[in-house]
Amino acid sequence: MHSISENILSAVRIEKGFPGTKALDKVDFQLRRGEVHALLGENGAGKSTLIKCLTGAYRRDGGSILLDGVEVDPRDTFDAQRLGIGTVYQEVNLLPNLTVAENLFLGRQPRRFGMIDTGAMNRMARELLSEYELDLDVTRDLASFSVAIQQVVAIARAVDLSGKVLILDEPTASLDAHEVAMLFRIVRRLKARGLGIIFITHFLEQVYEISDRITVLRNGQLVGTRETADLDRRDLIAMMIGRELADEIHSHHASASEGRLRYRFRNYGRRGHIDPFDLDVRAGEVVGIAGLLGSGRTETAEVLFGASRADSGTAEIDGRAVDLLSPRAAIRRKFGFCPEDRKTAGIVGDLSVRENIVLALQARRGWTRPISRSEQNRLADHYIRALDIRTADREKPIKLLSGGNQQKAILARWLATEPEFLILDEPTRGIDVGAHAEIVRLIESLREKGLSLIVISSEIEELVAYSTRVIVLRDRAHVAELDGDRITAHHIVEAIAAANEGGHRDGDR
Amino acid sequence: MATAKTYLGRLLPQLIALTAIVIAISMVFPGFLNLQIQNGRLYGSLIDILNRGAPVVLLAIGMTVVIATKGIDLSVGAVMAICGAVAASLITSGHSLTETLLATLVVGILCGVWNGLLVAILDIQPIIATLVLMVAGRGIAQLITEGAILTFNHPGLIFIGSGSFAGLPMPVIIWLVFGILVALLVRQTALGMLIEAIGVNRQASTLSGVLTPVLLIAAYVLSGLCAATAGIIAAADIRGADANNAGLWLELDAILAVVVGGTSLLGGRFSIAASVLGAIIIQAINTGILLSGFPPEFNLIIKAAIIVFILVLQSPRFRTAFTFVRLPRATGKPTEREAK
Amino acid sequence: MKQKYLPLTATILIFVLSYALCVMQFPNMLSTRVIGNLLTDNAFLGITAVGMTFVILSGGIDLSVGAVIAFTGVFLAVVLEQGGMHPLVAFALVLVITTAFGALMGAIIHYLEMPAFIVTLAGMFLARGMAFVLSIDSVPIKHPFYATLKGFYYKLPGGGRITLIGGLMLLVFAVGIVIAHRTRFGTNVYALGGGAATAQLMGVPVARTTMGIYALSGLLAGLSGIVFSLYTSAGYSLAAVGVELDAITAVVIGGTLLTGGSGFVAGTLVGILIQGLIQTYITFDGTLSSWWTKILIGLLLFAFILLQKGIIRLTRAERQHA
Amino acid sequence: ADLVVGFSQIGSESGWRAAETTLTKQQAEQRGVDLKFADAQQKQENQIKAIRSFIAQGVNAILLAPVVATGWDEVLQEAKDAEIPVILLDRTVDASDDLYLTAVTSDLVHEGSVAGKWLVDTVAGKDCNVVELQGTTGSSPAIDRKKGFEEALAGHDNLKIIRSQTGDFTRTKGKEVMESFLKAENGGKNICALYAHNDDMAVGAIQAIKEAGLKPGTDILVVSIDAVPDIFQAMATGEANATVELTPNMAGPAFDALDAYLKDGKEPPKWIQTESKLYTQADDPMKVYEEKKGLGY
Ligand SMILES: Nc1ncnc2c1ncn2[C@@H]1O[C@H](COP(=O)(O)OP(=O)(O)OP(=O)(O)O)[C@@H](O)[C@H]1O
Ligand SMILES: Nc1ncnc2c1ncn2[C@@H]1O[C@H](COP(=O)(O)OP(=O)(O)OP(=O)(O)O)[C@@H](O)[C@H]1O
Ligand SMILES: [Mg+2]
Ligand SMILES: [Mg+2]
Repeated sequence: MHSISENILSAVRIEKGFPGTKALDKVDFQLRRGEVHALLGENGAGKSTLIKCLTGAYRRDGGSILLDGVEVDPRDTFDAQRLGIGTVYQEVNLLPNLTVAENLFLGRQPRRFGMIDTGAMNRMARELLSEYELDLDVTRDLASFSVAIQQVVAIARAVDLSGKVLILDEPTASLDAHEVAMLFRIVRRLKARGLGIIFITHFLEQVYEISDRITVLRNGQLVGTRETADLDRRDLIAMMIGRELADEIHSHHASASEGRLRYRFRNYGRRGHIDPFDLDVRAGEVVGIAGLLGSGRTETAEVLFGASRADSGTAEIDGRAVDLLSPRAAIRRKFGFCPEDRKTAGIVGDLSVRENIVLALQARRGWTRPISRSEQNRLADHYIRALDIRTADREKPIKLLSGGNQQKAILARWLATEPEFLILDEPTRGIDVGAHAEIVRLIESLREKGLSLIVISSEIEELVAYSTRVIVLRDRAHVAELDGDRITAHHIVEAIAAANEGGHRDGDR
Repeated sequence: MATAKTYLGRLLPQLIALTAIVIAISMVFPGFLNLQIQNGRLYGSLIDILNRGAPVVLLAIGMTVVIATKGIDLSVGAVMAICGAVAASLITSGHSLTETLLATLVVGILCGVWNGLLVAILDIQPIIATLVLMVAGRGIAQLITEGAILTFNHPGLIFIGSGSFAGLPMPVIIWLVFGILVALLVRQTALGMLIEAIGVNRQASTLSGVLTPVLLIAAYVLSGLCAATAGIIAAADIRGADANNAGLWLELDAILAVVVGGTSLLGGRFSIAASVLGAIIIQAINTGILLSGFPPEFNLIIKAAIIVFILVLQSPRFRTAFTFVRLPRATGKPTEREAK
Repeated sequence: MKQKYLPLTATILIFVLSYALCVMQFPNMLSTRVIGNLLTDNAFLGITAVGMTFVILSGGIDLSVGAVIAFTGVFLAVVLEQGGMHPLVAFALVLVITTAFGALMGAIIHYLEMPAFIVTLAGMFLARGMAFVLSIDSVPIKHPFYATLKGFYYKLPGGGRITLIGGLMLLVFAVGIVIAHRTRFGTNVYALGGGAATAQLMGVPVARTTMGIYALSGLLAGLSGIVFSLYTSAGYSLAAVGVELDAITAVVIGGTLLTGGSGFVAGTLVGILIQGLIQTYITFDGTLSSWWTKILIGLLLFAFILLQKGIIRLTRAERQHA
Repeated sequence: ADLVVGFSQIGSESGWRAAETTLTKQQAEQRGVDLKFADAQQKQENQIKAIRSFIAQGVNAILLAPVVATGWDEVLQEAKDAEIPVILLDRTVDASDDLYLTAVTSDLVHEGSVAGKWLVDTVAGKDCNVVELQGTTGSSPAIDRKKGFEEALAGHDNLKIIRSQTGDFTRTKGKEVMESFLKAENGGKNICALYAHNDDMAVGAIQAIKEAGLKPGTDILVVSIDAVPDIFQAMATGEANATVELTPNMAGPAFDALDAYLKDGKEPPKWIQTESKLYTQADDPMKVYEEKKGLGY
């Protein structure tokens, strides 16, 4: 019963090339009124590029765009917004130095006598956010809120802007289940109002939960569009990666480790960031860290790595007291740390993939002992192959890689240092199913090699899969520890929920 | 071989600009390309350009590294004045040439350490941190010379300014050696890459274990050292330390040289060779103006026009517009003019 | 109080403290004369610093303002004395020219993706060069209208005066504050400073805003040039050398980050007053040699920055302990 | 001290200026005057600020070495209203002369013409191509010294200024510009004389001439203005030919006039002109050098 005329947005033979890459090769795409359309594909398939072409953020090389059957040509994102296309781009794309309200209403602030009516703007902002169960001080700078809250604000802004089409490029990557559920409620409401919604994600459960149709891209080409109901998971994955995925993430957790105790943190903490905690990590152990957004997971990781200085407690490695008060000190002890915010703390954008991969190793060796170019090439090629980093070549500036591939390159940076203690903060965020499985496998194999790992993830299933122990955080304190058979999704959720009994969340931490 | 090719490719715009300017000047002034041997050294306008450009070349070498770390060093002109004054006062008070030179270089290094500490440890914005020394430094230089031009007659020190070696004026030899040493230092070790990493993303570099504060300080120290050398040359050239005018506004010329050399003021990728070429281009413009015989009130306008022209030719937009002669709207990136 | 008002508060605090210290040493510094002078003498610097604040907030820099001031003065002197134009017409004309000049630099910065530092440096050469071409001599302006304008002032008890140009500076600051915080343009300026690429994705008209910012800076530099020509009754091509650095310093002392995106127009006013205070103090002291003057200015600049950092850090730490 | 005098100095851009400052301070000390010194860092606005501060402070008199001739009416009027006499040093201003007590200056145009006249007399009718090193573009000494020199040359068709560029009053630029003059004029063979607006540029140029293999003072005549110590050394070795003195002791006559005025109410003449004395190699340059050495040049 869907006819062509029901298409609210259609893109015909969109082409886009970058030097060395054909990011989009004559891609067709149709979005119907009142549907949620999942746009899927591996990292670097061209999803974000397609979005950016549709919204005028990139100039497309060819093809045409029809909105409501009329050919349009948004020249920039402002144009697209005027046409009623609201977009959340990949990575948080708001301005940290503006207030929440200003971010929400940038470019369309309510005015009185030509002046911005700040009072009205703040009121509207509060109203808008109340739909998302957020009660923030909207006059504070966005930067003072957690990544997750920023993400919700970005979504709220896009939804508010979308008169006809809403585009969400991996909006749920840094959200927890609660926020995802809330987002989906809003998406359903918009859908009922007849909007077309494009949804990009790597979480297949979410695809099946919310989407009506699925379009898959691979290597910049259209693989096909299907009704979600008619496409089972295996076929979908096959469409995405062009082959069958060998084995999906196994859901039984790894057996408890017998390795010797290597890392001992006592009363470790930093005032105002994370309450003092005790932590023991054995060789060959993966300690998963679970908790709600802003519960202090990232802060735990940063304190352990010395990225933020611990102001209480002691650290011991193999029974000897050590100080880990700077990243360098930690790296000297064979620590590694993949930060959560890869754009500001991870990638070194203008440098090549090769240089990004060798950076930590080189830093540890010191500047007087340069890694020879051929060795650099070997390392880079090795990890590009091993982690399947999709890049035209190793000399491409890393900022030009797709988000997921950047993440893999940073992982490679640490693997190259052959660490013994690896802290991964959301390592699978924004990574496609195939790569996701690979990273989970990688974590397991690192553990088997005797490494100690700490992994932070918002995906509880994933934590269950590889953790030998799970620590649950609440309000910047370690509140529960699960091991052995108690590591199940159910127990983790329960521990978090117990923590969250009060149900307060104001984001104003 | 492939690297030699990319290397040349990197320098191509600067080489083209320089050639164009040289051709333009020799059309206005035919004797421009003449070179002859006189008093045992090469003599001619081309040599003058290399020779007169020495201070800016040296400053640009240090400035390149500082800019690569996303910094800027406004104090180099003042440091030149300080170091010239120190050298002159030491040599006139009877110290040996070696002592004088070493002490002067140490003073330059101290200036760099000061700037570096402000930037790396106190976390003051580079432009302001170095402004402090820019303002106070000239005062310090004048304090040393008491406002006068401190002249000296030490033949060894004078030789640095106007002597020659292997047919080339000493200043040219010095900056050639300096440039090659610094280029080797940053490219044959890992320094270059680490500095670029800091300039692009200081936080990520620190998290990767790069010793950011030390490298930042080192960059300003190098800049101080270059400025000290430039200061010695400038003083030796006129056989006196002119605290009031030595290096005055040269920091702007040095920054300009770095930018003409294609290094971004936003930090990251840098090329010493390109900056040296940039400095030579600027000196060629200056010398060309002097040779042209226009009245001096036109100097600035001519300079501005030529620089704008070169920069427009180099601008990424202009270049893409030329390589993709197709629709100009089919350019590659979104506006990646990240303002930070 | 919000975190972001900290630098501003710190600056104001420092100003008040140091003024008190000065008055303790030289009671005369409390006279209305000194206060009036502080406004009048810094009027042209203040006006151009407002423009500079916008430029720096957007993450840019404008090195051309000093040269534009000189150009404006020479242009006015030449058209008034040799062209016989009425000053008001000349003012309008020169403001159009400097605004267009600023907008042109903005356009080059945006469309050719060239760094502001260099574009405006070339702009500085060009503007000063144009001033030289118009006249290398300093040209006195004897138009009676100038005398009329200078006749407007408000006499304070104790011999001080709030002059027309001092008042104009305060007005420009007031308007600047309104533009920065109460208009879409103002928010867009902050947005650019927060990240041009992000701002672009969020639909900020980057081209228009960039041109607007530099046009505003050009306009205010022109206005500042008019004020300067009123102040000195002359046009001189070597005037206002290095004013751009003074303006940048004032902006930064006022708590604005050079990386853009954070700061206040009001802070710049305090920055200007602090600089003026330093100078007044040095003159009152009157024992410093030329070089000690420079060294002291540098050291005081350093001390202010350090104090500001210290206050901010202390307050932050306290907050975390609370 | 019972007499407080404010002194607004331009800055310290040259040795000559430093000497003027030194001498002014010396003179004040000798007379027991409390001198309030303000350095304007070459900026007129700073000078105006300084004068206003002096007025606010209530000094007894003000010495002003104006950076530029124009733009002083208002602030001088303020001083007059406050009944503080102002004495101008080394340059006059473009304001009505009842606004200041007197001006102690040399005549910049006259200096240029003294130099020009010396050259005219020295070449004695022979053809001579002159190159000129100007001061900072737009500064009044540059404009006036050029004008005076050209006036002296007028009517002597044997003398021709073939090249004229700015050397910014500095040695470095003087040397650099002279180098280009030499290259542009056939290795210097076309040049018979150099006229520099100050001695510092001449000193730089002399080095350039020597490095080009020519003999300054012989192959190329060198005449300049200021009479700073270093040029006398050059004259002693025959490398420079003549210089016109601009005395840095402007404060002496100024204080004399001020004393007379304050004590007896005696109005000094509006212009106290200092001598523009010509020194040549015949004037025992080493002796003059020794005399001037200690003056803080
Ligand atoms: N500005 C650019 N310049 C050059 N190449 C680019 C640029 N932007 C993207 N690419 C390349 O285009 C391809 C598609 O990237 P895109 O960001 O669209 O992938 P994606 O499907 O969104 O991946 P992910 O799931 O990892 O976000 C990649 O190979 C990437 O390297
Ligand atoms: N008061 C605050 N001031 C500034 N930043 C804050 C404040 N509170 C939280 N943040 C920011 O919010 C982030 C989230 O905090 P935390 O690290 O505790 O969360 P998390 O559990 O890792 O959750 P997630 O990283 O998924 O948001 C922190 O990294 C910190 O940058
Ligand atoms: Mg993407
Ligand atoms: Mg986190």
